[in-house]
Amino acid sequence: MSFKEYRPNILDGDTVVLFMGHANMLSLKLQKGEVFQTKFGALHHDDVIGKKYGSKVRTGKGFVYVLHFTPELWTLNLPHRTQILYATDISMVTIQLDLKPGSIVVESGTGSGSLSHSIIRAIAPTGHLHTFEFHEERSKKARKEFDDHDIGEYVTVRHRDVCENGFDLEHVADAVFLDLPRPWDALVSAKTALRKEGGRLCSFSPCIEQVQKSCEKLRDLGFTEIVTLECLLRPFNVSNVSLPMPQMSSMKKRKYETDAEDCDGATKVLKQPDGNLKEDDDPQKDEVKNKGSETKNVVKDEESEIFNLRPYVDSHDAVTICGSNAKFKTGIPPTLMPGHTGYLTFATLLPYG
Amino acid sequence: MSFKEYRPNILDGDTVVLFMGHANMLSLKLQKGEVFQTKFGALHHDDVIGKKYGSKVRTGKGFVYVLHFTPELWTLNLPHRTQILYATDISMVTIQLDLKPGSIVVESGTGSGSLSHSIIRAIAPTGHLHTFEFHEERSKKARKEFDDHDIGEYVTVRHRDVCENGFDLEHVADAVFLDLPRPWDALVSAKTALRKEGGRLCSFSPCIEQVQKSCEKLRDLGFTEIVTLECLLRPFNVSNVSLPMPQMSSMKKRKYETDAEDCDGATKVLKQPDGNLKEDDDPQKDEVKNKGSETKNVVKDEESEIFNLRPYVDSHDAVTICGSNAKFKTGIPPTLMPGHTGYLTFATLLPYG
Amino acid sequence: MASEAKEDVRPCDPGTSESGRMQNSIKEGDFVIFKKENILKAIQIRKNRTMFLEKMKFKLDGAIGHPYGTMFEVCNMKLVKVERKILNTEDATDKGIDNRDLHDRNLENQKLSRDEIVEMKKEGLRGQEIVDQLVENSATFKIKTEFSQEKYIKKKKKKHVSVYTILRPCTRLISDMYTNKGPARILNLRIDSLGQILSQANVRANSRVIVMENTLGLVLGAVLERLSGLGCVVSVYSGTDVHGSRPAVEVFNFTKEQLAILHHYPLHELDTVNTDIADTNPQSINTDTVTIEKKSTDIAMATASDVAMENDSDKTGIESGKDKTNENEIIKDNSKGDTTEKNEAIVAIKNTDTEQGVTKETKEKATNGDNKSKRFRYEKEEHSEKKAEWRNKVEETRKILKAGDFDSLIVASKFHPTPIVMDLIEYVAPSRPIVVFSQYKEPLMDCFSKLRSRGGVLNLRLTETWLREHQVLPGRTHPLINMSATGGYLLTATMVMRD
Amino acid sequence: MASEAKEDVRPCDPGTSESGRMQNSIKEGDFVIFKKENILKAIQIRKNRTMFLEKMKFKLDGAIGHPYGTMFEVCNMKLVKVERKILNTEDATDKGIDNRDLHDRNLENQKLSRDEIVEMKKEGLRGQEIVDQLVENSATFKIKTEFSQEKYIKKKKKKHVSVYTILRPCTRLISDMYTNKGPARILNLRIDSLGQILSQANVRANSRVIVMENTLGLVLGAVLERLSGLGCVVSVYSGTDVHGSRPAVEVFNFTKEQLAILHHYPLHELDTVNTDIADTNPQSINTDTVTIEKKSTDIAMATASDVAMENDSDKTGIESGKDKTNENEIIKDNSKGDTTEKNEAIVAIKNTDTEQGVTKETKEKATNGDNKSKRFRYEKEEHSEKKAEWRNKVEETRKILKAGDFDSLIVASKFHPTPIVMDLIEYVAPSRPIVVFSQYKEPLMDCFSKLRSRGGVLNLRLTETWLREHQVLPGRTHPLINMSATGGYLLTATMVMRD
Repeated sequence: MSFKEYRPNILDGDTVVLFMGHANMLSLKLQKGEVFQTKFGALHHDDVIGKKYGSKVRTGKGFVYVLHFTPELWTLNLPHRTQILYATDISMVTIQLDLKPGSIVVESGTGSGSLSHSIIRAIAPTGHLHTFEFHEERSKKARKEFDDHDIGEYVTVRHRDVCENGFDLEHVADAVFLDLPRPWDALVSAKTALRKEGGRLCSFSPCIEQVQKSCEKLRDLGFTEIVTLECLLRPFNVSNVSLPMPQMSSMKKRKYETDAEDCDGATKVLKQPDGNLKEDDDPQKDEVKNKGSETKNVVKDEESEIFNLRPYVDSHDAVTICGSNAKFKTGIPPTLMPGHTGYLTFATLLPYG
Repeated sequence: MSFKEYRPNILDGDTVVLFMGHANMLSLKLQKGEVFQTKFGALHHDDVIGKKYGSKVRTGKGFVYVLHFTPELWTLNLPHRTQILYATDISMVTIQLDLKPGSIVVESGTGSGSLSHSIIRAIAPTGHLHTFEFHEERSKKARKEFDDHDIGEYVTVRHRDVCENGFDLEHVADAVFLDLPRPWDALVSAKTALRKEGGRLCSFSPCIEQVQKSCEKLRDLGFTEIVTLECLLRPFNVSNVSLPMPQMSSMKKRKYETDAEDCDGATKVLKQPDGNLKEDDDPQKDEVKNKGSETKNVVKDEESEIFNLRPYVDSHDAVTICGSNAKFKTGIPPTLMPGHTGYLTFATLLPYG
Repeated sequence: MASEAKEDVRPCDPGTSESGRMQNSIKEGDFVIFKKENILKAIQIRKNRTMFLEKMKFKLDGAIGHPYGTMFEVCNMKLVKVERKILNTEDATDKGIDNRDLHDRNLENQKLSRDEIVEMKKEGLRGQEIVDQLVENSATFKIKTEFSQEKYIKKKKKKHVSVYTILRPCTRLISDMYTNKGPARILNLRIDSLGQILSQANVRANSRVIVMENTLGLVLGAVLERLSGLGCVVSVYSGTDVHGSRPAVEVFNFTKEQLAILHHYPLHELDTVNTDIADTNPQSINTDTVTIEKKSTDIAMATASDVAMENDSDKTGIESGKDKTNENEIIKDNSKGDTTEKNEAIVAIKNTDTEQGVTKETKEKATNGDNKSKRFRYEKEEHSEKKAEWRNKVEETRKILKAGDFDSLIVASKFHPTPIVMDLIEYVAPSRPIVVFSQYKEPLMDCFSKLRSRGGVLNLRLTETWLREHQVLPGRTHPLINMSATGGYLLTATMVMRD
Repeated sequence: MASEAKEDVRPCDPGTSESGRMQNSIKEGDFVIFKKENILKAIQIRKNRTMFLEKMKFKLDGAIGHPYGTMFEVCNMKLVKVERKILNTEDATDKGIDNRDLHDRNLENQKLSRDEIVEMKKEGLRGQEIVDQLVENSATFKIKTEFSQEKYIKKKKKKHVSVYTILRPCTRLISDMYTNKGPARILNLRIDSLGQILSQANVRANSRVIVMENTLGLVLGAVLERLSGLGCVVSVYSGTDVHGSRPAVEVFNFTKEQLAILHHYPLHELDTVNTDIADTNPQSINTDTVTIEKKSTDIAMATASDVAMENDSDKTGIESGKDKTNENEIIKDNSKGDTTEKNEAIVAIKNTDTEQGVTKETKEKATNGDNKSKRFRYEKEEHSEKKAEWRNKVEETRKILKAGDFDSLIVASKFHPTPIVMDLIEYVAPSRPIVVFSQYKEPLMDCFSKLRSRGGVLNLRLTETWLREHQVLPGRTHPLINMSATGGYLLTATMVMRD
């Protein structure tokens, strides 16, 4: 396993993702001869080693998929040493900091390394990440993780309180990322770390008061294009919904019922596949259920017909009537979604000096 | 015209809404013998007077609809003396302040009376609104408007700086609404205005700093259930969209083209109606166009078929293929939507004393 | 900046008038709302009635006579008034985020065991006393920072102090109650959407409103609250709602006079509103043979209604598979009971935290105690009489509906709304608003197109709203880390005369 | 809180290494971005080239040799370097709201007439000097509050000081450029969606990526930027894009080496990627008769491609009626020109504020000057040669595609994506991500269902993102009063082995 490149076959010692349904993944380090207990029974490491990444592997009572890690999957499955940044914010940081191979980036704090993996992905193999962590323990664990993940060469991990002691870097960085309780204390040193030819800076803060102080300091230091953004992910559960047609006449009732038989094929109720792992598992299902807010009338999309181009004349209807039901495909948002992670403040340092 | 009740026929002296397409409405006070120039030609007031509300009236080159005012239409067409609250926030304020007939409400400032009309709608005929305005001119205009609108009896308009001099009301109100630059200065007096049996309070502020100060003061004064909300309206332009199918084979091309002829009827391009006023005018169209961001491939929904319950077997498809096009109905959000109006802070005063 | 301002005090200023005000104290028979942060439960106050709340069991008697807004603690299975000062668990509590600097969470070192705490509760110790004991027995409390001490106390209070504020029900609180419990049962209708329905439909005193809803009565009750006994409401109900019953409406504590403006009309008779037969012989419509005896028609109708109900339920069952919802069972249960029973059902909805639990408890209630015999008597004696009464009321409502010229139409239905809307707009006067709510966008897009094709409808608009709540605390202000991702969709429009 | 911390400096730390860095100064031939607040325009620097921007006309020569990030003012039709201190129109400007206390807006009482100001500009007065004159001649400036004075100056500067920062193009700026200009032309792909595409598709150096896009090259350019010449990109293009040209890609200033990893493949040949014929005789596929002479096949193919293009355009014309978009015309224009011409087209896109204007100017350019004869020559001499070259490249790409095992698939197409996705996923290796973007939700719902039916796809997810910008100013912090209501929808998934 490597975060530098995909490897086709799973090797002894690799850390892999076991996929057992969405929101049901875990990270496993393989070791010859070992056995791991999943909720679907025992998984023999030896059954995994040597297989291609993306393979389906038998467990005692079912099967799991074994996936190659990506920074996104890592973010979902990493050991939390701190609060972490998630994929939506990470992708915004990466694109807004203009990261590309060759970029020199400064990050503080390293935290659980969630963002670090994505930064390294964007800047390798010619760039370099200088990441700073206040806690020694975390800093050591991050160092080890980067090495284990085959990306150690692209990152320098420093244990250092940057608010107190600065970054100790002079005009080397193309971009600086700050996730600190008091980011404004690190801004002078951040400016020094940025190249004189200019660069980009991002500060992530959960509270608006932190943002206010940071923006003021950024303006004082001559940063321009200071922009504060929030980015929220709204997922949709794609479902086939059948709403009953209203029975607006006692007379018409029987007719509807007869009609209904004609289109039973299109209104199958979800059947569980034989295995425990449903390949058609969809993002929100589990969550929605747990929160007791499952909406009614939802038939899972289980159409078995293969893809075909079927000409059909009257085609613009969002809803079609089938017997006593109105049927349509829709994307149902979950009851709850992330409402806030933090404010992302970006700024540009133009060339100077 | 009255904001107290609907009147079936349009009378001389009524102020009415002329509807000439969405986002193209205006307010007109009728006077026998007068002529008003619309962009569709002259409208003779005499052609309007005596008609039923909701009638279509000829103008020189077309026609307009004449509508009865509601508080929502008023909010869209009132003379702006200040920044105003719009319908989305207003409906939130009304429901969160527990307004109903009989409620005694205090409002400051009166501003352009946008919210006042909705408050009065909710509390009449047994409740009363005490509204306070800092500017004498505005206060007088509001008084006259309420009288003209047949709701004068439900409202007391006071010209007064409530931050300086308080509301001068003791334990009479069920609810207080504040839209002031420094709402915290009015909170002590607002508490005094609320009944000792308790009540609800709302403060509307555009900036978070105002909210922070207000919340602190509310906590100090013993208010509970302090909640700050934002409510944003996202409209959808309902449209029939035809996306081209990709031509993934030079061989299949001719076949697609033949198919396409079968369903031409379903893919009509928008035709302008003969009259100038399109009844199927939809909310965002004008705006979207003006901003130069009209999305392609959108065919307006001009299906002439009347409503019918048509049984159709394969019904769950969101998209149907018609010849060389994929067709579907969708709701297109505008390019721009209101991103912020203000924060609504609500609080409860529980009984005391 | 007029320092002493002129005041335009109107002669009719009712100012401090208290006329028509509701009594301020909790009395027997009132529906009240118990509230503790996000937990809201409605119950009708009855002497000696036992309530279950957060795994506690207690009598309601202690609340009677106290003003609304009073806080009570459960103590020895009774409600005891609490002074507000000693607790303030609610405000100034950080609702999440930025705990990155928190450590040592497991180092509390509490000398009291969980069993000892349970024992203290059994002995009737009040929550505050338990918290005091916990502080006393915490090895680390004294070495905590002031901020940490405060946080510790708040956390413990939240866990051990069961203090509820008893509030007078209103649209906002009833909406909050259903939303916090699981908004699927009210079609994911969020309070901002509900507020917009009322505004956009121009609901006010003296309005004549048609409502077709399946939100357990939340929308209907909200409309009735805004009318307060002035105007007219026709509630169109489907077969599943026996005689149009709506549990949430009960909770509003409407007076008889306020409810007198409410008329029910069955959905499956909409096709016959305008038939001539209905005018001449209102009892005989909706059957194939017109010359049928009155009484038997009534029974046939009633039966048809019941059957329709069961069929509908079955269909729902087929469509949603396992999702046979509890509210149906409760309503069914209600249909066989009297008013008291209905109220019990509402309490039952609120009594447990799991949906499964509701069903179980409701069933227990239905088979237990003296209610059983009551229901039996009712079934025998009042059945046909009630049916006849209901039939007469439907015929009255038919006339009201037929007269048309309604001021607004509100549809918030579990059914596909288009046919309902296309039918009911015929009874709405020109220049009047209609509002259609759905938890799904597609049915409203369909309805939008059909209305546009029909013509005679202006200002067609399909919208959704975003509702975002903020934590506003010194130095810790940010939007809440979770938000509702959907509050449903609204279709609004204005009717006009057709060519 | 280590005051002097241990540092784990790795031996391979490149630290201050400058190897492989781009030159920092603007040079002839560079594409650059002119930026002034929300106005962004891309142009290729050429000596003596005239640029039109905000109704001004000027030469670019003055920029050459200055570092990127330098600010320039237009003065006497030339670019003149400006010190950054004197202007600060951008920050600390209140972007709206809470003007309720503003009055007297029309009382400015400016002695200078509009004509006089125009005259001053003609005379070559710089913006700052004009603002100074305006202040001097304002009757009310001196009696304003300090805050109002500041606001007045900022407003006037914004209007009269035409200062542009010249920036090095990058994905962010190019995305901003198209978005501010009218995001419909890039399918309403907003920067947050673009950022997610790159992340979710796990794009990185040494990746092998298939891209099918109709975002003028924005997505393709962004992918190439993240690869920086390492890896492999197959860009599948439709008939409307002659030889896969993508205007935005030019703006990135990729080196020849960086572009060497880019391969083009025509959409309408996807059906023949795996045919055996292609293996044995790559030149003769896609015709009914296999035994056809090589050269004529090439021409036939090329013609077929051109025809397909025209048919596609026609169809688009039919569907969207009047919406025949400008970018098509520009691209068509490009197809007849050389590289210089293409660049001109990009400038033209940016040169005016109205879509109509673009068309007009482009046409003028196309028919004017010495470019004409160049194009003519090109058409005569290079036509068949280029076609043959192109054909060979397609065959090369066919082999690459056929080899399969790509690391990701990105589709951001103006076509219905399902058939494209269903075809191209066959070339993606297991355990690799795919990302499909659409400005509409429905095509992605369709694609979602089809992928689920197919199987071999995990973690299917349909999402949209909300992007909200905040004004953060002392005492005036709030979200911006306008926000983008949509940035498109994303379907993401992971491929796995099928049973």
